[in-house]
Amino acid sequence: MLGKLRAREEIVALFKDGQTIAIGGFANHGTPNELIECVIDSGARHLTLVSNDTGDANLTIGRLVHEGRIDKVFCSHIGMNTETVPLKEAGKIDVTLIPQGSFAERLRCGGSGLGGVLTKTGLGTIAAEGKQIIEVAGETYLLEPALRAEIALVRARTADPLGNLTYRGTSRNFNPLVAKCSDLTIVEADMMVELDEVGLDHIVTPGVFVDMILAR
Amino acid sequence: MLGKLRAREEIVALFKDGQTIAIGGFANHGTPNELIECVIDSGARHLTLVSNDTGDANLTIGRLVHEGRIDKVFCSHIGMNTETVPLKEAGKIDVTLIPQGSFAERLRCGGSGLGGVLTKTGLGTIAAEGKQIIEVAGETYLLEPALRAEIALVRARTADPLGNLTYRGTSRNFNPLVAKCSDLTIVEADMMVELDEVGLDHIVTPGVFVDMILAR
Amino acid sequence: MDKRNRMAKRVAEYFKPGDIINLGIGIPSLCGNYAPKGVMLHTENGLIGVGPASTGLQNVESFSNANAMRFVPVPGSSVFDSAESFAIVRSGRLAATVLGGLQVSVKGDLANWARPGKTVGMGGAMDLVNGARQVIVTMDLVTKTGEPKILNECTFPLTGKACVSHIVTDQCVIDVVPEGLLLREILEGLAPEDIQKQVEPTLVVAGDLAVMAE
Amino acid sequence: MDKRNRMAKRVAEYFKPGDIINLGIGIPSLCGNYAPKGVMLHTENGLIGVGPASTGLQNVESFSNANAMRFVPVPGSSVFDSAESFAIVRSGRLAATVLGGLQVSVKGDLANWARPGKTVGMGGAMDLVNGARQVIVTMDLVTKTGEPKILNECTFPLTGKACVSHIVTDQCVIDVVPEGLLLREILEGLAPEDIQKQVEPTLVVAGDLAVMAE
Repeated sequence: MLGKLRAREEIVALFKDGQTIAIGGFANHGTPNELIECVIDSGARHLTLVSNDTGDANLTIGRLVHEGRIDKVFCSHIGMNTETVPLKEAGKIDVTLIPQGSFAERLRCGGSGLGGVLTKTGLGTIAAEGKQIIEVAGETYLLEPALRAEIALVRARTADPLGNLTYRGTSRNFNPLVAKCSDLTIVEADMMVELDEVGLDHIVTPGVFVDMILAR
Repeated sequence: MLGKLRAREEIVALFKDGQTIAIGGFANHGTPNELIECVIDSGARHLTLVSNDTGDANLTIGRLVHEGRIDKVFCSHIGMNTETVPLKEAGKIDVTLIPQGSFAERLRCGGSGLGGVLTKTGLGTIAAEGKQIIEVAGETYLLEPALRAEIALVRARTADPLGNLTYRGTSRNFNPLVAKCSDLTIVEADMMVELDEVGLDHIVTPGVFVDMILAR
Repeated sequence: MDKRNRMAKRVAEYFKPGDIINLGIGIPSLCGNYAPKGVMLHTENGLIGVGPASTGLQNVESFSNANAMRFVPVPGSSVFDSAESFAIVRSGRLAATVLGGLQVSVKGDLANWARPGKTVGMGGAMDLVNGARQVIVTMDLVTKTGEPKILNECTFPLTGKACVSHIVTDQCVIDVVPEGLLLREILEGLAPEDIQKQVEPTLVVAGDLAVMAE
Repeated sequence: MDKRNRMAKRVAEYFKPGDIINLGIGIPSLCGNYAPKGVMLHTENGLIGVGPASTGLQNVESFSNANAMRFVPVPGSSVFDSAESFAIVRSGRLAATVLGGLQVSVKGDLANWARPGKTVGMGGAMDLVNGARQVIVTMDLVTKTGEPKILNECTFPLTGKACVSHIVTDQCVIDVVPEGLLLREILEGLAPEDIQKQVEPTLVVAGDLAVMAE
């Protein structure tokens, strides 16, 4: 039973300039806020962010925008963040907008050894620009390619020492997908539990996807 | 709150000659055995079966082969069933073999409004025959198209009146995928529970996918 | 009843018990108040069973809808991740999605997420209009400056093509049908010509044109 | 120790604490008995944490591995559906998969699921050899009738191309390397020539050729 708990300093030291970081959460809810502060404390810059949104100005994921750490974003919208919008319009942050369901599938593909999925979402819109169009059984689909990151930051409700995770309510959102899509997965859990405390049928993210858990 | 419980006679009456029926389970485990008996009692013939395997001879899913109801099978293997193998070799059952992980994804696509997924599994093997080869970001993938059925038979551990389902252990297997991939989803549950009895975070298949539950 | 609630109430007439519905922000978010018993609300961030706004100890981060409103789940709720949420959306499991609109075309194309040069994100709207069995747009018939929003062709970036089922406006109800746009209901005191002059395409007037409830 | 257990024990030397491993039927299924503490076993029908065979009240349908053996899950087990199970497989989360083999080619192609005209199904094998970080084949060096199983080209239907990492046989251990097949260990009393004459491709003999434990 190898422990996955890691001290904050050890986690802070992992972040480097230019990395691609995927972060769970939806509109400031279910975001790994302590791990986001670790990124800020690392001093890493020129990051590419993969997350559903950029939170509110200087809140949750928005902290990274506020601190000037983000060069690029892959997301489904930035509208809530009054700092991201002008940065995008000024060309200071490169934002790639992806329909939310396609964004979820792209993360899932990236984390599941799949190259992409075929969807009808976005056909005939600017979301289809630059994408392959594929015919299957007489139907037309857009090919949405897999999306991966170097580091994933995940917010869980509970984690056991092996990294088996559960989530609470709508805080689950993109977290189980983010947990799969990266080379290194780091978890912030509200609560540590013992092995089997939550019951094996209730585990949502198996520990095999988790590399480290923030100790606190 | 519309009840989804249906009497056995009502369910037996749904099966017709020539239908495509998807069935959950893996090697006789987690199979909806009472619903399989409903298919037999319906008298329906010339069925297409979509299931990981055909069980053992005259057991679980193998009951349908034994009773001569199956013309075609989409599955990952038939090797355990001493009745299916000679029927295939004699050309009496048309068997399409699909790698198990690709089979799971094809069901998931069929149930998720997706046209297919890209995988490397099966490249350079007979599993690639007749399939599209797609390039994404310089990598080569096999396109595995969505698979759907007309009726899905699902085995659950618990069902609530809205059809929210949980599963136990490895009886889960293909059941949550089968539950999504069909026009009509019928569930056999070991136990009926009240709304919220298992907790909303523990539901594995949301009731939105379930049309009917076998009353017993 | 104010205009917004009147429109929301009219939209909710499309709902039937057992339906699972997704509601957008603005007027659509009011439709839940008028839904028949047995309708459940889906929120794309991962739950079926959105209930009333929460207060006190129940006001927790873990039950928030896509508009960041905190709520109490109703009995029989279920939770899932974003991939499963959109599997529900794309596969036609939602009886309807209700959204605001910037423009709707005669063919039922919808533009509701961006103005030219102002693209801050489509969120889940493109999946919702692609997947829900009915796409109900509720919006004022014309812009604040009196420009038509129902057009021959949308000029703003599209959310989806040929996806709209019904348009519920402050003055009328219009269905998108193979023949074009069918005027089904108008407010008491208005004539079909009053509506026609505020839209670009030529409307088909229903033989059984009804009065829209005040 | 009998031959089968000796081969299984040798395979288990590739496992490290923390590894998640998938074991096929036959000799591979014995490898768990020799795995170091901290290794967990994945079964593709949807669980990590396969434990000992179950008896009595614990012998239930709901804990069965892919070979239909009923077991008791170990502490820290987790359950998932078949799609998630193969997401784990394809994405390289398994440290190794151990499988039997019918034929292995000099390039590491594997045929282990079918003989010509006898195709009863690949099950999960094609996904496993595509996704696991190491593919360990354990098989007798030759067939029961003495024909070589390590060939220049496989003649049986392939499970996967260029996928095999290690071959553990009853007589030797061979690694698949860019230069071809590297003979790493042989049983006491055998010479490299004894192995060479039982395989089709020319073997590269390791400079530090070791003795394989009896």
